[in-house]
Amino acid sequence: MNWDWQIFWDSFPRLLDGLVIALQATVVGYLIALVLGLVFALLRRSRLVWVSAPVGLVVEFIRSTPLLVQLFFLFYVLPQFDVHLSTLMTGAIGLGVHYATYISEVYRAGIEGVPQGQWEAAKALNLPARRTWTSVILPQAIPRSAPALGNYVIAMFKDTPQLIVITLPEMLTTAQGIGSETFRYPEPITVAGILYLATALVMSWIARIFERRFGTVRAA
Amino acid sequence: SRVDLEATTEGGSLLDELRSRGNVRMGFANERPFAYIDSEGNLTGQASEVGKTIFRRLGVEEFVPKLADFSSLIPGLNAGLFDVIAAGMYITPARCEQIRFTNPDYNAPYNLLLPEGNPKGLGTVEDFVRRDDAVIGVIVGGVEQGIARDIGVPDSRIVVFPDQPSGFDGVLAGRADAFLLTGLSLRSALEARPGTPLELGPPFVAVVDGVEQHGAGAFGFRQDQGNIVNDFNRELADMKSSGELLEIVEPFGFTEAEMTDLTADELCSAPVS
Amino acid sequence: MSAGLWNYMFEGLLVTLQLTIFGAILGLVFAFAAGLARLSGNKLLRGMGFAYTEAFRGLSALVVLFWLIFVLPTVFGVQLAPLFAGVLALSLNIGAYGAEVVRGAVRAVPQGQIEAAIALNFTPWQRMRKVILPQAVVAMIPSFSNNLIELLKATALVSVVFLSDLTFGAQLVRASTGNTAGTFGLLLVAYGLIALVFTTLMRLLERRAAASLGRTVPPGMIARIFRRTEASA
Amino acid sequence: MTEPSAAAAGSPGEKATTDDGFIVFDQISKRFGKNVVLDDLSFSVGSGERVTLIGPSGSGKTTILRMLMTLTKPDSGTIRVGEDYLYHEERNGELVKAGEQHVRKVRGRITMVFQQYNLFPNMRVLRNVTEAPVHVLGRSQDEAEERAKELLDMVGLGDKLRAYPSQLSGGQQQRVAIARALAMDPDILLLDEVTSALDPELAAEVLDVLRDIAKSSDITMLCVTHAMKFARDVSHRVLMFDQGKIIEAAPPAEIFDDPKQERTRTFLESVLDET
Amino acid sequence: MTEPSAAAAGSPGEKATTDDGFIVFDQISKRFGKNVVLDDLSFSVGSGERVTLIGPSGSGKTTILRMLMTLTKPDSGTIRVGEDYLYHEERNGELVKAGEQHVRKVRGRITMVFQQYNLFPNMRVLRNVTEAPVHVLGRSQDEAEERAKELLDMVGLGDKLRAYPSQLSGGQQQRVAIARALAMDPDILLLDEVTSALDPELAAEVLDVLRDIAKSSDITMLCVTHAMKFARDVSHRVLMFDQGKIIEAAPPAEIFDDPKQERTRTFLESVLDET
Ligand SMILES: Nc1ncnc2c1ncn2[C@@H]1O[C@H](COP(=O)(O)OP(=O)(O)OP(=O)(O)O)[C@@H](O)[C@H]1O
Ligand SMILES: Nc1ncnc2c1ncn2[C@@H]1O[C@H](COP(=O)(O)OP(=O)(O)OP(=O)(O)O)[C@@H](O)[C@H]1O
Ligand SMILES: [Mg+2]
Ligand SMILES: [Mg+2]
Repeated sequence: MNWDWQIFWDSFPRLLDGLVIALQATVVGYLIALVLGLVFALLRRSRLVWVSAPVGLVVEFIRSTPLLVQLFFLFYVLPQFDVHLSTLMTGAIGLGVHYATYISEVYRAGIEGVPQGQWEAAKALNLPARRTWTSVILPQAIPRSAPALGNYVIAMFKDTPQLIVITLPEMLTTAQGIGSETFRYPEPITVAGILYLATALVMSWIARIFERRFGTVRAA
Repeated sequence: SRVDLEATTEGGSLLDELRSRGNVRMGFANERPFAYIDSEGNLTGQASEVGKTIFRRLGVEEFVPKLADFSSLIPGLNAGLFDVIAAGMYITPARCEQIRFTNPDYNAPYNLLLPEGNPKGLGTVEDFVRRDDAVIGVIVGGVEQGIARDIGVPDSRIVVFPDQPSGFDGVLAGRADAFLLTGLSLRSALEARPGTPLELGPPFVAVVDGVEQHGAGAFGFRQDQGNIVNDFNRELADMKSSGELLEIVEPFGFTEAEMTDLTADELCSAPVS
Repeated sequence: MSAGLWNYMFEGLLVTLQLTIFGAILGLVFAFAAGLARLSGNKLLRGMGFAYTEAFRGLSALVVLFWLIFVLPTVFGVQLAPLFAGVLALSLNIGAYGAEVVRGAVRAVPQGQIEAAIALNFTPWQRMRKVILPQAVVAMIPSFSNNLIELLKATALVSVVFLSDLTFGAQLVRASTGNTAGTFGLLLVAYGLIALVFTTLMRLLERRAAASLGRTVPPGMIARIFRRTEASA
Repeated sequence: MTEPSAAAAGSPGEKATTDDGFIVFDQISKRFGKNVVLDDLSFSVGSGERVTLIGPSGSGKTTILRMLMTLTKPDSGTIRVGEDYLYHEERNGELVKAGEQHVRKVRGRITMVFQQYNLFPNMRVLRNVTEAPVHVLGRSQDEAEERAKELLDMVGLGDKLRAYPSQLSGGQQQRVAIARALAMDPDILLLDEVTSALDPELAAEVLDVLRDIAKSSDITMLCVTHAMKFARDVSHRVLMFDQGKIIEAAPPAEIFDDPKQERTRTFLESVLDET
Repeated sequence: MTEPSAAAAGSPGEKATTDDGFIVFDQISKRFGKNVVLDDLSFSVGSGERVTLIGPSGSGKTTILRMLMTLTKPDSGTIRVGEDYLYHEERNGELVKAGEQHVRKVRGRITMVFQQYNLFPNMRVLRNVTEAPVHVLGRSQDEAEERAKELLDMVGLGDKLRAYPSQLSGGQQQRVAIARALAMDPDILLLDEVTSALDPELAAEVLDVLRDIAKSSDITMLCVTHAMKFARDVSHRVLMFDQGKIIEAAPPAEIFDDPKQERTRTFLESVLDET
């Protein structure tokens, strides 16, 4: 067993820079996912089949193909069609769109979790569709979705190592870089692993607090 | 399903193992013209073909290609995932501490891969130090990253691509303004993509702190396998003097100019940049 | 594309399928072991189950994979065969998610069922085996089906560390032909189709299992595309 | 409370017992899958009339109310409310499928109280009651609140305006639901087993409130209920359903004391027997 | 079915009305959080006696049955069944907390039928009934099946052996649950509002079955029910609960026709009033 503590400790500062980038990508990506996810969820419920079906197709397709490949695609192919995004934006958008497909399912479950009786009561009061959504359904659906939404921030953060393929210098890329300079891989990779795990644990702790605060639905 | 890494008699017995197994696992990074999968799906390239010839001379007839990221070649070799690095890897003192190189079979200058017309007018690595809007692309785990850094390009303007094709796509996509690699690699890869709006800058020898950075490539084995390295060097020397080496590598764009008499020992002991 | 290149894609496909299938089997073992451990009365077992799920849900499979491939050999002198390392990294990861599914499904079995089993004087083990698990397993299948797709997608990670899976095969083709858009487009479609096959198979399984409890089955991937619920009127 | 129903019904709605065809079901059929629930059903209800629907489980009572509330569509037949058809509009003298606009207009005259209350859990009691008047009828916030307070007072919940539904008992929730429905000033009020989710003591509270409303207004009411005493007390007419047909229709005194049909007799026996 | 209960109770269990202390609750207390549900409650039931527990919602009736079934533990006090304590064993003359082994032995004499049936959805009807006899009592498969068929015939479900619970109506499911409980040959049968999830007609079916069983065996029965007619018909004694106390205990004829307590009177009024 050989292990170089010097390199282990020296790796931290550079990897912390990588952590910052990973967090930036996560935050921006998550905001995209929250909004786009709701858009997906609502469009998929459209009564117009020519809206709901294509959106459904796209969502299912994105959901069932690897993020890694989608990132490649965004990073190398989009610019060929004259769409130019910074590397960080590409990463955030890749994560955001991918996770929007999951999050749309979370919203869907939240919306479907609103009892049928609530729709019927809204109808019995003749509330218009818009009002039904904004004052009856969504205010109940979103708290219902809150716990699962929290889980997806963590899941998304955990997927940032995949940004290695689009040259975004997050932690694993940095660790590999340190590795190819020093030819010592175990130490920086272990540090990266520790930082990922620690951050994810902190995130899930925060998510649990949020869940307790906002995730409770008043029973009717 | 474990592989025992603690193999060892003095100088190693790899060749005997390979002979009895009948094949050799060659690690490469899919980089033209050194070692790559051609459009027929076969492993070929300068390093591959030289390696195959020498192994045949040593009595090993079968070749198992093992593809990896360039940066994963050394750890992969040391992790026992393959037997030899046959990827035209440059000899550098730092690498010599990790693996044992054979003598080099070529020595090549660098070029920049640029978008057609070279809109930013870039020529050498130094230009990237001066122009703070210029981003240079390198390959992950290659020596070029270190060179660019040591010459003074800040990290924020060095983009690290996972492999050579990504470097090409990266320049095309505007992810980098140039891609630094040996002219050999770049020329050969460009040939494979006729019609792409990319061009090569003039060749140059990078100088770091007054030391010339040679692009002299060789085969790499694990540190404890001195015996097979000696056998390899013997055959290589033979092929150099007979001219067979040049014959093998000419189809890949190599010329007399890239032939070299440098030795691994010389390159390994060069002052660290 | 030449036959030789197709061959790389094809072999990559086989590796991807192997990773998915073996990863799923091993992942299932981890999932049940950890999920049931977390429900156990034994504090130590519960703690181990908890530590495992928290750790591996918190770590990207890619990090685990790097560790198995680069750290294990240099530090401990043990090199796992790459395919096995891939399967192990993926299944440790998916197993942690599966453990939550197992735990959730077991706990979701209505309390009344357990009480009925007590009223009939079954032993704790009989309760688990005859009443709880048969119902819980049915509830697990839809989530497992999602996990299987997650796993399939995660197999693409291994291309970053030596394993010549489908994505890796595509990278070769891309390098050799220079056709980046075409290759990645093809790749996305290929994953989409494999996922479709997997979800369809899982759906059949789900249908059979749910039928035995007289439940209705949610729609499959294709049906989901066209799904629209009554309520949205 | 054993006064005969005829007398009870007498007070405000004397005219109501004459059926002027205010609500008309004409040849309505409905099936769910292979299960034929209603088969060619026709009946009508007069303006201001209070009708109770009774009958065994699954006989289609709820389905009738849900159709009026446009929660369930009939397969064929027409439903008319006042001058307008519910699922159809007249265009160039022909009946065609009604547009959303038309349905909303007709639905505006009707509202329903559900067995499970279906209060909006995210709104306080007061807002539950004002939400629709403000956003559907276009009342001002103040006006709506004033009326809501009046109604909540009437059902005995004047002190619960700021509570959330989850903080109320079942009986209180059901009374809020009734106030919410009445706040819409409906012409027609539908009640579907509004007490059967409540325990006997809470149910009595709610029935009392309904009895008061029935007697002090001339709203048209259709109720499904198992509370035979209530049916007897407030309704002008009782319709006995079996297998999607009306097998007997008569004033409560007649139907409870001297049913014509054997099926009605056995049904009433089993229900009255229960406790 | 209006014969007075005294006569009805007469047939097999004449001796039963004498309380020989077969089941004994001694100073049982139970609280959930701050809510004191049972406070120092003592009562006993004789062997073969059929006792009905009535009382308002939340008065602790279900809790009593659940304690006997070992689904809810008392905070203090003892419960004895025959010679044995339920939650305690005697060791060296002292009462100590019982081990799983002991609890299972005593529990073996008792079984319970639930309001929500709780059939095992993964087993067909026949297996629902045979599973426990085979795996708990160690009967042979054949023996267990024969007895199960007998019992299922008795409850009128001889033709549903191969059905899954989800394919049965509520009343049918409840009858399977009764057969399943009887297949364990319990000394004590606990019934918790076994008909209140059913509609009136289905409830009548189930009550008929129970009435037959009550009259043709000398099983000890504790029932919680709102079906007063059933209570009157089959029980030897009725216990009226309020706020975790027994406020009145008497044969049904007495309690229904001439309750001593005001609270009993108002409770019975509200319940009998309901339909
Ligand atoms: N959405 C639905 N899908 C399928 N069948 C339905 C649906 N709604 C009602 N039914 C069926 O229609 C029949 C009539 O139902 P309905 O609810 O009108 O009966 P009901 O007279 O109100 O009975 P209950 O007294 O039990 O409420 C029943 O057989 C029921 O199973
Ligand atoms: N698991 C529990 N946790 C907290 N409180 C409970 C629990 N079980 C019962 N209670 C409370 O204990 C009290 C008595 O409940 P119990 O179910 O015995 O009443 P009951 O007489 O059966 O009423 P009902 O007629 O409504 O069934 C109630 O106030 C109830 O809220
Ligand atoms: Mg109904
Ligand atoms: Mg109870």
